[in-house]
Amino acid sequence: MDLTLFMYLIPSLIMFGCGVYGFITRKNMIAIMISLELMLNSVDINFVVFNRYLFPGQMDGMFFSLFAIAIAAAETALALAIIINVFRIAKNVDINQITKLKF
Amino acid sequence: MESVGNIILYFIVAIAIIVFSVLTVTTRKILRSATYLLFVLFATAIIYFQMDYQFLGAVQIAVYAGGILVLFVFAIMLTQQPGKSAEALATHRRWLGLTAALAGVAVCGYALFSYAGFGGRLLSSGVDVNMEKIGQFLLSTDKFGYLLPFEAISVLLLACIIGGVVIARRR
Amino acid sequence: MELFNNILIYFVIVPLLTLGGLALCRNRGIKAIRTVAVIGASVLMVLAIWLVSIFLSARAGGDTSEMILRSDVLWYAPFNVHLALGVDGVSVVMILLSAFIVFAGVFASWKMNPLPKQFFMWFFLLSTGVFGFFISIDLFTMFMFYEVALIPMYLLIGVWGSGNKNYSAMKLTLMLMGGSAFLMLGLIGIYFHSAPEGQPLTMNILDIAHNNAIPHSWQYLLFPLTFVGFGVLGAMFPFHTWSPDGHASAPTAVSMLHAGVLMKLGGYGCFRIAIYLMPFAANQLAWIFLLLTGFSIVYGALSACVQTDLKYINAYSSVSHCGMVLFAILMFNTTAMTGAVLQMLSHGLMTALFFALIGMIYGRTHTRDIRDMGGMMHIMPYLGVGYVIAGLASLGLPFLSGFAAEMTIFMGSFQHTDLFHRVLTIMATTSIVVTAVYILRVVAKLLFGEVQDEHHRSLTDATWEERLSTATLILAVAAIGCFPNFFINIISSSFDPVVKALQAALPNVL
Amino acid sequence: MPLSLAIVVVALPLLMFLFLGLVGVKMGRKITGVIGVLAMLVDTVLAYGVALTYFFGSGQGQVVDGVRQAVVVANPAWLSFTDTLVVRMGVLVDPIAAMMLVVITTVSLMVHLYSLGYMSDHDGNAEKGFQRYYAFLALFTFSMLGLVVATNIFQIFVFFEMVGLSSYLLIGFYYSTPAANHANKKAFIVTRLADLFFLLGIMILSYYTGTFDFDKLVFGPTMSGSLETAQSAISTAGGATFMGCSVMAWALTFIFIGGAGKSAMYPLHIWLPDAMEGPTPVSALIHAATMVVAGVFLVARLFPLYVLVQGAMNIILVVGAFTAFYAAAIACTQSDIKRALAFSTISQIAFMMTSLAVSSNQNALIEIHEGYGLGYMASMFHLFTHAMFKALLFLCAGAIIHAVHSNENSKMHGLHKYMPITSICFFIGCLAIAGIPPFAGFWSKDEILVAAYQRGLGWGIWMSMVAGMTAFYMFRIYYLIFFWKKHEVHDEHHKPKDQPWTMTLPLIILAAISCVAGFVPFHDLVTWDGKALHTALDMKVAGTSVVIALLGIALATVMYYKENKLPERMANAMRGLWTASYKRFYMDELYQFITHKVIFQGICVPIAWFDRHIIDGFMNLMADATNSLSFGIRRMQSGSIQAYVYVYLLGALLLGVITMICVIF
Amino acid sequence: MMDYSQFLLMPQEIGLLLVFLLVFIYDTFMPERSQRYMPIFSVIMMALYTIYCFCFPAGVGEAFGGMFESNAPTWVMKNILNVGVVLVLLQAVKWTNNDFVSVRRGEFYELILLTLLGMFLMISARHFLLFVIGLETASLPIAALAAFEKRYYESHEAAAKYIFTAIFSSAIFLLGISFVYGMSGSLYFKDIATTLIGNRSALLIASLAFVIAGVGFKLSLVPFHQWTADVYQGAPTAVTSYLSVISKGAAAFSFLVILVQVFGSAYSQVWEWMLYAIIVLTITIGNLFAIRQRNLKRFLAFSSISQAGYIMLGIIAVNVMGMSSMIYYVLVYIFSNLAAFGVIAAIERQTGKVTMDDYNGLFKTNPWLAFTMMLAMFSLGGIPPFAGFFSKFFIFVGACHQGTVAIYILVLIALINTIISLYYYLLVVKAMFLRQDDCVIPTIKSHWTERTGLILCTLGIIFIGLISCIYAYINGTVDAIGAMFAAIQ
Repeated sequence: MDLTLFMYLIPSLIMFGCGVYGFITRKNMIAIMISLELMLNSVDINFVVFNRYLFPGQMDGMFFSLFAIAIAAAETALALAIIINVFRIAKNVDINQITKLKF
Repeated sequence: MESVGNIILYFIVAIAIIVFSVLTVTTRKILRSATYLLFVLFATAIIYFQMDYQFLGAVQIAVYAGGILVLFVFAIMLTQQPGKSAEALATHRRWLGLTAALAGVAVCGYALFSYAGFGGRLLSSGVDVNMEKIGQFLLSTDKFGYLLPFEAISVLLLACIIGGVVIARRR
Repeated sequence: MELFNNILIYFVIVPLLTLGGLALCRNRGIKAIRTVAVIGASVLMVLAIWLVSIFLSARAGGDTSEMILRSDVLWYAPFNVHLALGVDGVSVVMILLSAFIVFAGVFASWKMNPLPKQFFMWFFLLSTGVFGFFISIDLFTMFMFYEVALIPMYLLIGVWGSGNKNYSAMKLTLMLMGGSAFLMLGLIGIYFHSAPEGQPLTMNILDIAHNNAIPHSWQYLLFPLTFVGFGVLGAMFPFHTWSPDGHASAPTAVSMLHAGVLMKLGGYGCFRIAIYLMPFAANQLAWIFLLLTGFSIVYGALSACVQTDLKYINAYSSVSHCGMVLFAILMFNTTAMTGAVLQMLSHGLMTALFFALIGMIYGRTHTRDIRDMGGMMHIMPYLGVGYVIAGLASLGLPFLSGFAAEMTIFMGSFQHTDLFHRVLTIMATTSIVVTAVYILRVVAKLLFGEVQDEHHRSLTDATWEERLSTATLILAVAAIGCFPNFFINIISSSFDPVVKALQAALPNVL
Repeated sequence: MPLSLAIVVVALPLLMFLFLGLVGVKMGRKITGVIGVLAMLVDTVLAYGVALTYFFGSGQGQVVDGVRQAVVVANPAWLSFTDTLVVRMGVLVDPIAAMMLVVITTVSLMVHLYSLGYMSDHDGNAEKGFQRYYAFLALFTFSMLGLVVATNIFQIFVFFEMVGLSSYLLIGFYYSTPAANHANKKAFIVTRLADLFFLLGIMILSYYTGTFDFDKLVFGPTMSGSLETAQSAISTAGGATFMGCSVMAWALTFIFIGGAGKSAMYPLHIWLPDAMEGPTPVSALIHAATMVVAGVFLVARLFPLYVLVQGAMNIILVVGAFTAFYAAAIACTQSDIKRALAFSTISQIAFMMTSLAVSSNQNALIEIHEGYGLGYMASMFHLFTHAMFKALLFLCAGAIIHAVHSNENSKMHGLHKYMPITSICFFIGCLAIAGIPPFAGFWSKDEILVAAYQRGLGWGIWMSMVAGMTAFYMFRIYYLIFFWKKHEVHDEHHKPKDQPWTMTLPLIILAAISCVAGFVPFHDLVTWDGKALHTALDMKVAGTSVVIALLGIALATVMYYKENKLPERMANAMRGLWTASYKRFYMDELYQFITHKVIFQGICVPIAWFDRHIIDGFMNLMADATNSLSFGIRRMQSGSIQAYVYVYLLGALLLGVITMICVIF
Repeated sequence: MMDYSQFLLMPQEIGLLLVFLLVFIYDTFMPERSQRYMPIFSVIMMALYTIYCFCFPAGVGEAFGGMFESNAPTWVMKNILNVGVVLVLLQAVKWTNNDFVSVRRGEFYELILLTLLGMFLMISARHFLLFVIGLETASLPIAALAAFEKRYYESHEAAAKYIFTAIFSSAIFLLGISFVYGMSGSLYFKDIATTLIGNRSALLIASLAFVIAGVGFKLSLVPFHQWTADVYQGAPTAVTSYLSVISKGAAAFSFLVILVQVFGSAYSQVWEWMLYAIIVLTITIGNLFAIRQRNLKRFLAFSSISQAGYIMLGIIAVNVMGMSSMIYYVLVYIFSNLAAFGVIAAIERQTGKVTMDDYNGLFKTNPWLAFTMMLAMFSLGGIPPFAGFFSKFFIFVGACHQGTVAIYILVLIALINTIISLYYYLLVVKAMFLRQDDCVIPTIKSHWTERTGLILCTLGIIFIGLISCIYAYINGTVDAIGAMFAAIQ
């Protein structure tokens, strides 16, 4: 049995799907952030796998993942800060609460 | 032909990723969710190791598992409210999420699996990914050098720091 | 600057200077405001008359070029947009018309209140657009001035209007802008087919016409766009509904300028752009628009018969008369087209006169419903006589402008060899009876008969500025009616290129 | 006297109009009237001078080889449609134009003079609007003169409109009264409808012949009526037909309809009785003597064409003959004297039309026999005499109305004692119209009857019968006004009496003319081809017509001279007929129905509704639809991030999937 | 290996970084009493820097192995953004000096400058990693800026909505890039373009869809737009104006670069139609939503959505004319929209009123503000002789230059939509000029900085269109890189 490219893409895809599912279904904003982490993580896997399987000569994919992790960290930090801020003013982290601006 | 150990490792990792991903987004307890995420991240790191990108795997563990997840836990602690540890899901929301996720997976899956260029590629051996190379690429200004993004991301991080300061200030 | 040696540019500069002068006036300095406005309007009038004399002497001097007083300054090089000026007979008379109406309009809005300064500023912006449109021969600048002329309407009606003004102003603006949306696409399409393969594209109307490079398939697409685009402003059925509401709500001078000049932009554009540049499609598709316009002539007249608001009557009458303009333009022969321009002149002047008088009457009685009025001839004989004259001009009495125009149209249209066109002409001709019906109905109800409201007895006749305003228009109406050949001589030669292009496009027509 | 003075004859009233209209209103009332009269006097003198010069003067070359030629005095271009179709404002003097100059100026002068008195109250103070009145009279005179001297058919059309306008203005002189207000509208619109056909006729005619000018349509190279020219004009049409008839027949019929409108031929006559709401002198001038004969003049002008186009001529014949009878029948029962006179006018004009129409001949070109053109001459003759005596009758009626302040003959009766001069003048007028020799009407009517008999016995008998009716109804009116019974005087201080000299003098002058006008040698002077016509009094016809007229007068005398029950009994005996006649055979009601119920309620109102609710409604609907769509989709912006993301993701996926489907499959 | 002279190709970025540092130093180290001059200081520095950039054009060429490109259009685009930022900062001066935000005003200016730097990177990036970093730099701090008005709940909600959507969209975008990488093996635009020639696979289409979604988020194209209105409404007005013009302009330019340079070979049949659908939806939906808005900021949000659709017309044109028209459109849009936001900000700062009904009768009390607002509305609605007319006309011409009938139909749809847009722009004019109200906004005295900003905007609105050399210059610069459209298939 060979470990083909696709075999690594499948878990990555499912991870992405789970992220999407989580984003749309969770009520807790932190849980939503967690879902987003799943999505970002799955993209990293894609890059690495593509790099390693298809274009092993260069390390573009690897570097991209490297930077993407950093970006994800920055995003998460900022997002969590905002969530906490919202918590301070709204006293909870329920995403359904922040729908005052609409229509 | 892959070594059996690799294959077994792969299956363990794959199943772990799938199972814990699902658990991450389905569990009702937020802290558990964070924990499952940790497992997913670890499993991802293992894939990186398997791909011979040890540096990346290390970064994954250090930054993600070590940094981000701690942030999450802090955030969870800060926003924890007594008696409100569990969240209930509205059913229609679940259907929405399911359709979106499935549609996304289906479209991406079809696109990926129908692409002719990916078929039957195997892991090539003998790729040397050592730290020295990584360091040189990271600070090179030539093609495939990453000095500029390296500088740029510092700006990004600085911006995020300032942003964090703005948000975190009481007033 | 070579441009400033051309008298034409001053038709844009003078209103703009007036605008600037008005801006310098104090808000309450009504005297200064009036003075500036009158000076501006008078200068325009003098310029227009001078222009006519220049034109006549040029033609008499053997200048047979299609346009005279040409100037050309490159503006937007990437699109080959030029500030290209030039006039032929049609533009000359349209400029004359505009100058007259601006002049009369200033006096008609003498007592404009509130915010007279702002009113006159918008008013002169509008006239800038109008004059700019008539002097330009570049598609882009034409279109620009066209829209410049449209938008002040919104505020002029919205702020200074009466009745359901918000609704009317919005409706008018949106419908006209809708028309100009079609127009814009049409113009862009023309631009991209303006020159044969390999030659630089151009926006200059004359060049496009001479290149005659628009493929037939594209003409089918672009002709309706441009024609409808201008047709909306020309109150073509079924895009005329802005006109009754808009006119009913507009203040006097705005109604005058709008019905008098702006609606003419539509007819002018139809022939100068739609027909001249796309003669093939014009020949092929004319029948559709002939049916529409022919219908709207009778339709507008019949609708006018049952209206009770003075301005609505006039608006529907405008639908009928402007329908006649487009109808005649679509007949594609020099006589009918000349008639169309005469009709533009005539309709412009007499409608302006009508609206001026209606405004003056309304300013006194505060009603425009003819059922509430009567016997005005006793009370305000000057206005009454003016109204009768306007009415007679409208129903086409000889020695007033309407007759010469309508007869030229009917005679010209009937010269068409095609039976279809002649039958349509006969249909259109019936409007002269219906016009008589509604005009006389109004005159009888409004001016004659018993005084309906005893309060009206204490009303006064026209003031001096009102007299001046109306007298100017009446004189112009009579001048056209008495000396039509003078105008026909100016106008008719301008149609030779258009008719030639039409003939070349389809040799078996005409 | 040079013929070019004809220009002055035409222009002078125009100047007077402008002067009186612009300056006169600032002047005193009486003075403007006097100025108007004097100007008209000058104009009349000039017109007579021109006419006399034309007919009898020498050295101007009007008669060449026994043919009296038309003279074009001036012919400037006014409105150029194309190179060939040019409307000119010319002055043409030919027999009928010269004759009309005389008629118009004469009657106009009389009316001008008469109005000085008529338009004043009993103390001699001029009415309000006096200046306006004189201005309008001058305008009318100008328009009518312009019409008759026209050099082309379009000029006639132009002045048709102008006389229509003047008529409108003068009928509506008392614009405060609803009746006048209504009547002038009606007059204008009905004649406008006719003018529409006139215009169509001109359009067709000019399209096929390529000209408006009479010298290309009807005048030969000798500048007199010429069948050859007409034939060549017709042949340029090349035998084109429309719906089975030749285009020339259409054109000429339409042109006739135009004339019929002005001349109040059935069924376009309905405006004329109502037009009597105007001041009576106006009725005399416009609605009896001059404007209403414009139609006759028009047909006469195009006579050679009509001669050649049989179909159109037959229509004229039928319409004319019918109208003559129809109007006479109505005139027999009217109680309003002006209306009765109006119907009389209609009937008499129909006489003229018929007279023109009987001239035609199946083989006109082939055999031009001696009597050919008699109808034409008779028609013009009758036009001339009728203008005089009908103006006389109207002016008399005006004097009576001025005296008793009513139009109804029930308010009159027995005025002979109070107004002897008026009575005599009226009597002369009645004799003239009844055709009693030697008064003017006899001569002209006799020629008409001769022409009718020449055309066919049936036509002759028919017209003779109408002539008899004419005598009857005229004397009925006369008796009812001046005799019947004693006048009831309501106010001793204001007894009816003969009017001041300004009003009486015109009566006397016109009565005198009515006496002698029959002796004017029309057959020498006014013929269609300019050649003198040799006629002799046909004693058979003359005799019978006099007998018939006398019978009519006798019947009227029996019935109406003294108060008796006979008229009532006769009316009761023929109740239906009498009422129908009194109600003018319900034509007004029919028109009322068509205009108000069918056109106004049935077409205009629905169209206006359609415009507001369907066309405009559609535009509003689009706006409303956009608005409500905007309201409807606002739920899309639910405020929930997850919904946003859902839309975002599905949007992206959909975009991809649809493109995949399009590109790959 | 290490050739630092390549940094010389990016003088604008480095200059901006310098300005940032100066501002940062001022903010951090200057004494408290001189802190209130900090906004003015930043404005002046930024203005000086902008003038400097105008005077000294950046060099033309590629740096870092083709990762970064500097050429005339990028230089122009960055300058345009600089001008916009100067105006934004100028209008914000008074606001940042109020008691509630003065503590954080330094951060405001710093973040604005840093995000601008991110946008510069987006514009010049010819490598996806650099592009992503630029994109994130340009978008993440805006969440912090949106949360700037801490006293208002809306500000926080806006920030939360923004950050979540932004991260989600960046995830989608990264997924798309990963697919591209999988197909081509490179992240350099040029390399990708050469390997993608003739590629019509489902993967390419999917990746294109995701890339469009990712950038479409920044441009707020429908259906990636829904955050826009909420964020615009909730964020402080200064931030909203920045978000609506500057970041949109940068995104539009880089969007064009990506689509043309990377996916140029997949134009016909693939992203042509994707954009087609998006443009139709964007313009229409934006307009439909805008009709009913009462809050002016929210109203301008939807208006900006539909404006983005018009900007896209310049991209779908794929020719020099379209691109230069697009840049020009952004320039005009900056002036028009900033004029509108300037008026809103000035009024909001003093009265706190932002709904259209509050503006009833504004002309009576504040004629100049009302006049400026009217000009802005006319310009946005494309009324001559204001600049908006020219930009709209040119962008339509540019689109039609593409030549197919389909594009004509697209332009027709856009034109019909201009009628709707005119309707709602006129609603504002109507409120100010036609309506009367009892509680009219009192006459307010605007700060000189606000006034200067508004006057500059007004001058821009009036003269940018009439002075033809501006467009001609842009066109000339784009002409220089016209070769890149040759790859379009």
